[in-house]
Amino acid sequence: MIDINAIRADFPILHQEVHPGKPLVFLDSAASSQKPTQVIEAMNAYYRQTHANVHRGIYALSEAATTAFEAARDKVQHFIHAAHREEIIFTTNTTGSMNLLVQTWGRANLGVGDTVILSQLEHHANLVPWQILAQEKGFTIEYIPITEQYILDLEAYQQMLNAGNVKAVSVAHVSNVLGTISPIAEIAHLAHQAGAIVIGDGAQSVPHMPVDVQALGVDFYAFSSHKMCGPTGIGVLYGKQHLLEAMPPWMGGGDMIRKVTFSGSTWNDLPYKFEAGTPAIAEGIGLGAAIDYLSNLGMNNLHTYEADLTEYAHERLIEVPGLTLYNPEPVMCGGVATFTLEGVHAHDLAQILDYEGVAVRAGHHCAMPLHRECLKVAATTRASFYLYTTRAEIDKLVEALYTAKTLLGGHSL
Amino acid sequence: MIDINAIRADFPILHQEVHPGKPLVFLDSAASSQKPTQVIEAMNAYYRQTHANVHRGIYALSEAATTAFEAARDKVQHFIHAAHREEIIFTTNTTGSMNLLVQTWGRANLGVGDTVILSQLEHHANLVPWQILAQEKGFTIEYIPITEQYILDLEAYQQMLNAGNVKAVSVAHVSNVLGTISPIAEIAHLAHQAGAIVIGDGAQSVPHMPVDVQALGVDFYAFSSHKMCGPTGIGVLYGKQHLLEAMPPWMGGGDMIRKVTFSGSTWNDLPYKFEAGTPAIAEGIGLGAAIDYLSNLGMNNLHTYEADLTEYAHERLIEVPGLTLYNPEPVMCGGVATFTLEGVHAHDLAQILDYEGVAVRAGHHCAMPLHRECLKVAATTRASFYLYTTRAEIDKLVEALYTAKTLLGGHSL
Amino acid sequence: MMDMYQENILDHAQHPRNWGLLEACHFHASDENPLCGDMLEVTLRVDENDIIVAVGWEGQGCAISQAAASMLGEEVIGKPLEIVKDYDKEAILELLGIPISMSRIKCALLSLKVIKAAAYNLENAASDHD
Amino acid sequence: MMDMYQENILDHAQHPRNWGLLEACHFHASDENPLCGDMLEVTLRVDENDIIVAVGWEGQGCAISQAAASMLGEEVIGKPLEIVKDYDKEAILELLGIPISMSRIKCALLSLKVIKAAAYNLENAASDHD
Ligand SMILES: Cc1ncc(COP(=O)(O)O)c(C=O)c1O
Ligand SMILES: Cc1ncc(COP(=O)(O)O)c(C=O)c1O
Repeated sequence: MIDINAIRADFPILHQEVHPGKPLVFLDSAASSQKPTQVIEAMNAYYRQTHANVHRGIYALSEAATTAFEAARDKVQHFIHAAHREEIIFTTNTTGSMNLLVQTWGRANLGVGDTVILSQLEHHANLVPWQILAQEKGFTIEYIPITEQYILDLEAYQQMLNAGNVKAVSVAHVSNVLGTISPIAEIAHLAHQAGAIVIGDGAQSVPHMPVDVQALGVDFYAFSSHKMCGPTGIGVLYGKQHLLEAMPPWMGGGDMIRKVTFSGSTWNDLPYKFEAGTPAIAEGIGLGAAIDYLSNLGMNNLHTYEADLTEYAHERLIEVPGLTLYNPEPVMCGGVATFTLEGVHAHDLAQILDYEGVAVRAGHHCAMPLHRECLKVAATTRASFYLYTTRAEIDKLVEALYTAKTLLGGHSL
Repeated sequence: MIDINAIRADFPILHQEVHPGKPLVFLDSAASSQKPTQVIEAMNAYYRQTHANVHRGIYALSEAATTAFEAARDKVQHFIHAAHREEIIFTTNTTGSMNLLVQTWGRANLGVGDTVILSQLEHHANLVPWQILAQEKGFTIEYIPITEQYILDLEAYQQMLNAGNVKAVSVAHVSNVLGTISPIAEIAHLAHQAGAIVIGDGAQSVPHMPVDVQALGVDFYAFSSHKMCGPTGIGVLYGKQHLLEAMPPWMGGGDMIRKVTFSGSTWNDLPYKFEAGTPAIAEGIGLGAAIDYLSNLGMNNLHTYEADLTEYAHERLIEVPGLTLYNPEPVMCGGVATFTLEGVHAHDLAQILDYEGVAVRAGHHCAMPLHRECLKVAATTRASFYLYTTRAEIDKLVEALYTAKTLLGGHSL
Repeated sequence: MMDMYQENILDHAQHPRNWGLLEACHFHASDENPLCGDMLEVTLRVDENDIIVAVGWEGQGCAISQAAASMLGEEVIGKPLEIVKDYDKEAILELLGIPISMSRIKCALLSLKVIKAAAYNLENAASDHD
Repeated sequence: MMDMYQENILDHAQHPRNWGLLEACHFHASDENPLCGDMLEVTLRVDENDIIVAVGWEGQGCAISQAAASMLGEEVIGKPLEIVKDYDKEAILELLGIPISMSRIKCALLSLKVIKAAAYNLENAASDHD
């Protein structure tokens, strides 16, 4: 069970007024979550007591730093149930993971006549890298459409697979805009039957629910530390060992080599082949502390808590006159509520909510084509929840929406 | 002037015993420097009070985070005397900066018949990315040789330029192994006369001396936060605006786009075109605090202090029987002393020094071809100095070398 | 605390002045802020001395961008075209008379960008430099 | 505190046993740790029952890698070739009898890698997996 007061006490940032008399109501965790003291202190202690460059330093600090950093890799492995620690590649964030994958696996495997399937609800991180490579290599990108219930149209997906030549399917496990939780295991199964590999964008799933990459059957999976109580500056690419081994390296430099001569080089073993240069050491340790924190609470508990909040939020929000919700039913929806309010532009809405202390995100949420070409709106407002969010905060959001309506709602712009 | 006691008080990690009765003597700052309280606390405070995702968040925390992060960019700009803030691209580290440059500028500009000039003393970060692209694109790499004084042979360099077709010259401003401070301004001038662009690897210069990229005349310049009192997980690529503008983007994702559709995308302005995804926000703020710290001391003071230390260290070390030093004369040498000790393998030496509390680096220091093909040794031992290093610590190093000799020196292995 | 939503801003946003494109116009431009989706189209008519005699515009977006367009349109009528070319960020912020938060600056400046593009006779506004 | 540099380790490093390659040998292998430059070449001779009757080796590197080679060479003489194939990391650490720090494990294990490669009749040791 989630003890919300104990949890909130762990997050120092939550206890402040953003404007005089307006306590912070932080509803933008999908963009980046807040960090508990345990995570902040782990990095603090690392810099005060243990820091040194890792790998091959023959002295006490360097060995301690290496042990701590590599322990974080083990924690990630167990957290997502990967088969081997070598399958955990540290990157900068989900975006870095996707670009690594596209630039190595993609560059080596995709060409004219091939198809990559994405979906209409993808974040730019799972669109733009593919588009850039497609320009160079000439393969085709297709997008699984979304239905009127804001879920992926799996029939259309099956037809795309049937058309043949599909080499890869890359989709968000949970949409950062719609909240849609997609049936990744099923998507992966169908893709494998068609001979394609499957990549999951786990940026919005790993922080919020138990994830087992082996049970899901994905070949690659990407996520960001900063959305799961961990620090900025680090992310993860999970990949199946035999696929990672067959891939060429991406960045060249220290640590990723076995042997360098003036005429050429050979590569180090996994995971180091993909980790060039001094790693994000403190950030790895911070991510490890975040995983400890989340694991102690239990990802199942957390997911249940958030699911309940989300249902409550949707219920409260649809009561607001003129509000349109862009989410599937709560049972298929991660911890977000995404909406427009008639007569109030999303940016004005966010601004006015901020005056009330309520922090939400307004815009296209890095999913511009979804907004313009599917939802047919330029911008939505998104409130997103996490383990420290309360029902009272959702009530404040609703209250602030009425304030905004009063101020601006009369003006249809 | 440098008040060494005040400085040492700022670095909590220095005040510990690594083994019972053996206080830490940290002589591995060239691998990664320690961090002052001011830097640790800046990140701590950020996570406790201000964290939110940056750019386009319409609420108080996000605006405060954006302001703090972008202020760090201004600090970097002024620290290295760049003409425009748009010329400062945040990356992961020097390695990330070099790979960005090679994969964008290099991929767009290099082909069969072209030559890129590196040098024999380069770190793998300035070798391997070029080698990987050369394999794909078929251009030629040449290496400026080093003389017996461990400096670059500029006559040989001029001949390479004369041979024509040189598109780029990329060299370390300060060698991480030899300490050699290379005349980058002269190298740049000659390269520009030959129509080539110039890239400086500033990993070992920016932390230790005043750097003015405009005065040096370099087109690109790369360095790492973690070697200059800043956090891990962030680095910088400086580039001249017109060159950066002409380059294609590298990673695709959020923030680096102007407009995304299902059929293609257009790019954001500098510097964001090269910064895909959620940036290393806390790390940027930490780097900004590190720059404040270094600027308050004064880079000239720091350089003078280190130069004096280095001279003292070289003097003391060459007294040790059987020790060979691999550095140019102190006036052309950054804060390192690199050596072998007859009859004692570098790894045994580092291990025994560690037992005495002295942390040094042993190996090829990510410059394997320099060791194997020029110095003709598999490994050297490197002691490197920074603003918190004392003469007493150098004395301890020398003492510990005698201990190692007594233990192992009789055995010629 | 609703500093940015002063009554006159709301009034301009609600009752935009000079709304509607001019059929007969000498200058015309349109642009958008792709990141937020705000769009604006502006037409200008001048007399034989290049004094602006009429402004007509249409757009869609947040209250700030629309109010700024309305206020700027009123402001430039009767002024020489050349003067419009000299308008800068500070001029707009002064015109609006409210504290604009960092993340909304682009909203406030869209109309300036488009009206300048029109004055310089660029069919599309110059590319969007932050 | 010089835990790793016990007298017997130094003795083996200083006076390596079975130094020098066998001219007549049944098995032979060599390898290096590219990251530290340690190198080792091993030759083995067996009798008609595949019992190891002679070991000869040469190498260069740190005291730990050389002492380990010397000690392992002594250890396997008189043992069936098959048994050598079963030696693992723990066996070597026990043989050395000293606490090996994480960064030196590769030094300690190089001789095991090469002697196994020889026993399996691989001309070069298997590629260097951390
Ligand atoms: C000269 C030089 N270049 C590049 C690097 C690579 O730096 P990083 O590992 O921070 O990318 C280093 C650090 O070891 C260096 O000393
Ligand atoms: C679904 C999804 N994918 C990718 C990303 C990109 O994450 P990051 O900016 O950490 O790389 C995000 C975060 O906004 C996301 O929600």
